[in-house]
Amino acid sequence: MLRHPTRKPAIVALVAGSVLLTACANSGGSSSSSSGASTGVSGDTVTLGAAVSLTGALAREGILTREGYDLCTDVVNAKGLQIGGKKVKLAITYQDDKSAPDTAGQLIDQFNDKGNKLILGPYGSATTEAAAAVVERNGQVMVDSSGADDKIFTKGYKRTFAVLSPASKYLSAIVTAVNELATPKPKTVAILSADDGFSKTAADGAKTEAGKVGWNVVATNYFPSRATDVSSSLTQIRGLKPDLVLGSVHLEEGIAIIRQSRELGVTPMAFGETVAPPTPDFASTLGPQAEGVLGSSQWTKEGKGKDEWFGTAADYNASFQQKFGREPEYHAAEATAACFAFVEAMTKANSADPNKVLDAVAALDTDSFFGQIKFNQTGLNIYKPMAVIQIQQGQQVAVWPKTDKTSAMRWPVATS
Amino acid sequence: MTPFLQATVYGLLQGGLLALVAVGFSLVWGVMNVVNLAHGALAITGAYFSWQLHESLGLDPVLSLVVVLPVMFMVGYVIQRGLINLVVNAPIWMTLLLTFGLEALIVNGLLLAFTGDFRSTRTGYSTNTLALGGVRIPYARLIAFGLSLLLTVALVLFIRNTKMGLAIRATGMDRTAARLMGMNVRHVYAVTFGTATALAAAAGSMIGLVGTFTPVVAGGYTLQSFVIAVLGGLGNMWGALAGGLVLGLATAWGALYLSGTLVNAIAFGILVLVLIVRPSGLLGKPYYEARAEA
Amino acid sequence: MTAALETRDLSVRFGGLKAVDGISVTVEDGRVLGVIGPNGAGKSTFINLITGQIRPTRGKVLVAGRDLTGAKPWKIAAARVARTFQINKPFRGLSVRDNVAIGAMFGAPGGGSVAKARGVADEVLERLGLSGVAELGPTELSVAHAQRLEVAKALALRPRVLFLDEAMAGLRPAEMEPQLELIRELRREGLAIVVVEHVMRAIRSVCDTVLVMQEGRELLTGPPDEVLADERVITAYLGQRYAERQRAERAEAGGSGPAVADQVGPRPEGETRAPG
Amino acid sequence: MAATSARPGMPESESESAHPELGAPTTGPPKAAPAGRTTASQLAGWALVLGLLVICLLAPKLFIPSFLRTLSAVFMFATLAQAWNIIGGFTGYPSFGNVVFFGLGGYTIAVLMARSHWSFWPALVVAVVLGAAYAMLIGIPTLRLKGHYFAIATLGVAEGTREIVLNVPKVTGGGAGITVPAVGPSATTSYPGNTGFLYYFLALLVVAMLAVYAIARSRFGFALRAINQDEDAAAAAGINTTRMKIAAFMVSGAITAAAGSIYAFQQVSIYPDRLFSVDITVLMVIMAVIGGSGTVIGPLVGGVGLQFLSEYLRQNFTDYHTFIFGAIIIVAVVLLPEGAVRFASETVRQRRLPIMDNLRRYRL
Repeated sequence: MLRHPTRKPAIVALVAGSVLLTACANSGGSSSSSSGASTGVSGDTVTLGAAVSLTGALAREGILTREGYDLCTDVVNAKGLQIGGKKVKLAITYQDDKSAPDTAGQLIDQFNDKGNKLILGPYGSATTEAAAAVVERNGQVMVDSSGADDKIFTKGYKRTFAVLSPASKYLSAIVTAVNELATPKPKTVAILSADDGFSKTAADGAKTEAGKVGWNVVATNYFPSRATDVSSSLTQIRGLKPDLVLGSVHLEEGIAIIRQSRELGVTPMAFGETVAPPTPDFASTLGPQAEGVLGSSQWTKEGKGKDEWFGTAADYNASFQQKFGREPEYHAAEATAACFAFVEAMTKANSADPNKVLDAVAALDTDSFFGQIKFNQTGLNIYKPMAVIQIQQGQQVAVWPKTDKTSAMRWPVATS
Repeated sequence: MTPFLQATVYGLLQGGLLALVAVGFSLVWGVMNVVNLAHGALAITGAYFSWQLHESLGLDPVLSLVVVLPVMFMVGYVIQRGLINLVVNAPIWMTLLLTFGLEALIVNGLLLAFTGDFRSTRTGYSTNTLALGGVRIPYARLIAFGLSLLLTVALVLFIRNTKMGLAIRATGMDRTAARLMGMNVRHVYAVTFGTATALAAAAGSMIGLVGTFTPVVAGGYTLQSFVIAVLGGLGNMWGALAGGLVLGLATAWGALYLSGTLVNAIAFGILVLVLIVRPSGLLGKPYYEARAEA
Repeated sequence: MTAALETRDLSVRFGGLKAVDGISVTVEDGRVLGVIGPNGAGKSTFINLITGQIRPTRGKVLVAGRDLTGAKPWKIAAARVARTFQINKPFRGLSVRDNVAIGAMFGAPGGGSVAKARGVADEVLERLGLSGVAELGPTELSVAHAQRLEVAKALALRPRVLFLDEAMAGLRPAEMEPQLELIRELRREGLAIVVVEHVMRAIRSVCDTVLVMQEGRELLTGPPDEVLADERVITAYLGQRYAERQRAERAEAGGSGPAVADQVGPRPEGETRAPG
Repeated sequence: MAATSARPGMPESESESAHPELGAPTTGPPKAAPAGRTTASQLAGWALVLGLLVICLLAPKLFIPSFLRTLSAVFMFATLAQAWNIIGGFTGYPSFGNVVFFGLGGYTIAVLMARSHWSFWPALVVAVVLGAAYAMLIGIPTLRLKGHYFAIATLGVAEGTREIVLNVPKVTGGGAGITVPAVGPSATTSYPGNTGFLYYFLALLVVAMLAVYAIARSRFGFALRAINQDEDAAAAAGINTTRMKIAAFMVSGAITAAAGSIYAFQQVSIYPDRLFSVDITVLMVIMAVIGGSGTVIGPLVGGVGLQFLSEYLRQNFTDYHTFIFGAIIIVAVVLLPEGAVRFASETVRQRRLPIMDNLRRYRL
């Protein structure tokens, strides 16, 4: 165990040097092969860059997002994409951002160097925010599929567009839906929220909305993001006997709220949660306990609207099932929709040149399986409503907004 | 009063389960001076094992331990004998790094094998609770708690009353002496690690019974094991149980009366405080070696 | 004149155990105090109390009249009190020269630059005959050299009080003589020296006074020959049964020579050699 | 004991203990050489390092933007590894919470720039001072602990500090993060861009390298190595061990805080989960140890090598990279327990690969 400074400095420096040089040389070399930066079309392939979380805390949702992107390339290539009068292949190159924002930013730079000017958003608000800043600087274009925190859209970015509704709408949609559909109407509501940015924004949105419709918010309670034990928060609200319990959560906290409520005897008229109920794991994990839970979703298979690539929401549902053997959840749908926005814009612009695509995306006003898509100045999809689903007989069914396809909301749903 | 009682009961039940996660961690640390960063990952491996048996054979998670315990014991035995024994004499950060690498390997292996989907072992009694006045006690958690106690007692008996238990204690106190007395230290270490792994896997099965899991939660259980092991005193099995209960209570009460977002801060606050004020843990004798200065 | 080292009623308890109990000694400049006693008598703890590794629970430590009770080890070192350790504690990553230089760098009053300290180290190594191994690592040394290195490290502090904790352990008789000569030389130079030893030949040949410890307490203090012949010392050292046997043997032989033979006494490694 | 020296590399022979690091260090060097002697070969080595620095300074001309960013990350991690090396490698106190200074530095500049409208440079100075001050604050109690206890205590401090940052959203933005005003009218310091940050990180790496180089041959460095080898003997040799350990922790904390500050500015938006991530600490330790902890050049080798490796794996093995990285760590720990630098110098010295020696060294 030598505790000396450089005992064999020449050797040591040589090692350090060769490592550094090899690395420099390798990376320098590989970069020279990148091409097609100006048109975005290399040969007869258009390549979109996607930094998604395949490892780390967001791995679960990141993989779902990738499935949505994969379905998009499958469908588009099967039908054939025409740009500039010739048939081109749509490809997506994936990189793992490890659920870390700085890595996401770094990956966007790497895409830029390889000529990938068109970027599909990562999963999650923090990574999307980091990516958006880099996209703006590099003159790339990004369609965001899942970064919902409203903060992203207050920075004046001109090159990031989101097909989805912002975080503030996630939970307030349930308030609106319940107020519209329920009899008797709830008078009191307790809001439980994780303490990350996205969840807090969603909780604030619901609080505001609840005030508007005249409900009494009896408690707003926070717990650590990704907690699997929320019993203390539930113990606190149990005595308040709220008519409605709303959770601004991810999947694990969402499951914990329902499960531990049953254990602890918290029995409101109903539970409503963001993000968690539309995920298949939710119903499969909770079984009968999941019955009647309301959830907000970016997309349901009962949604209106259709497009020439994916057809209606029901058609999308079918093609997803065919590829993956199960029903899609909204994470996949919004990912496909982001990809769709690029495809539509490239077709309209008849080019894959980033600036032309940027203009075309900004000017987009089209119907789709995801609903109508048109972006405002800040990059948000102005038409996009949230949908509300309910777990009924183990299946998620759309209950709001009202269309001819939606089912009736069961109310109240409190058991035991 | 009811919220307090409810939080207390729940905290104790949760604490008992955490104690079962931590007891093996504490054992390995106390006997071999190895801080096993892969401990949580081994617990979650047990959770998947038990879950898979339930899914494919319909085996109850408690019954499945008959299979899970011996298999995971062997897994642990092999890991120690084939890998950790190679660096057990190295400066401590080497074993930390080795087990960190092991954790990355297991967690990502599980991700590749089982995806990141959330799992839960759902049984007929998952949803039932026992109501005592205003206080409700979920059966599943009660079972997990009971199993925790049972296995901790079994471990204590094993260590106190068997020849192998004596060997484990002896090597933990003085390896050279143990070797001179003819003990096969490599084997003893491997048995220790195997036992710890089996206990972690049992805890994992119970985690699946009372809640949800996915590979990436492994690190969180390792961190909690740190807190409990330090709280209880290293290698002290009753201490681990006490440490788990204290941690469960402290976080339950803290979340009830302070803020739900403070639970982790409370846990780590306790950890640092105990280390500085009483590094021997709550039940341990003063641990002189813990300090650089008297 | 104040003594180089004085302890008054020095005591420490670990829980219920009185490891050192009320030891008072005085060591003048140019004098050597031997400390003997069976294993566990508290000899090393006694040194640790003086040199700051352990804080006493009672009593006083005075170095040249200055009260240094419970001071940190480096404060004691700065007061020019140096020690060796029973179990050698070389700095394994450093060369022999740098091992010694550390003491000159930090221990000597005012300290010194790295280069200056190396100069001091070279002088000390030269004096102890270790110049030839200055560039080696401490683990490459023979036992004799390793023991000398410990002494060299202590001497680099330019001490006025020197503690040697079993500096003869593991040495062959031939290797012991230079070490003993060194102690005599240092004593002539005026150092106050405290020697903890199991090797009775060493004790007899260099000590002016011997303190016998048993279970933390002072059993006896006096000139070496007197102390080593004392019945209580023999009993304490060798146990009741052996003492009786030896008494019988002595009666048989009619001799009255020194009772505690050279090199008897329990060895720290447990390789106790049977006397006779 | 026979009158021969203990053979190097055979630590378990005599003084085996169940808790090796609590007792004597477990192994010795085959041959200890004088430290701090400037020789021609050393000068040549450093000239080579300097030459590489020049090449990397020219990197903006040579390489493409994303490589600048990758290189920034490489420099940052090498710096962090070097900062860890001071407390972990030289002093022998394996901090598993060094990321706390990184997070503290990042949050200091973010809060000062966003809430108090400071510009970057004065905020950086405050961050560095706070990093050192916090190291002192937590060092006073925790540096009394040894080995694992110190590692766990610092880990607890880091996790606890993150929780505090999460729980004061009015100041730090809590889990929602905080955004440094880097562009637009509210920007207090113009955003330096990829090239700018490359220089910032490179400058910091140079500072860290020089600091460690200077420490390694100063009295301070000798004191730290002595403490690492045997704290009792160090104290008996007159070294104020408490003060030296705290000083080492402060230097480590200050450098790490500076890295965190630049990182936060580069990232613009920062979140507690990332800035206090235990993964960053682990990377520091891995890089320092696999490069060679306690050497000047090791953390640089480890930082550069591993960061490029992890980058390469991520780009080429999208689904399996963490899995492979974990396996590589395991193999590296087993085969290169003394680090790449010592492995290389031993290979040259013995003219053979000392793999078996390494395998035997720490085996039970």
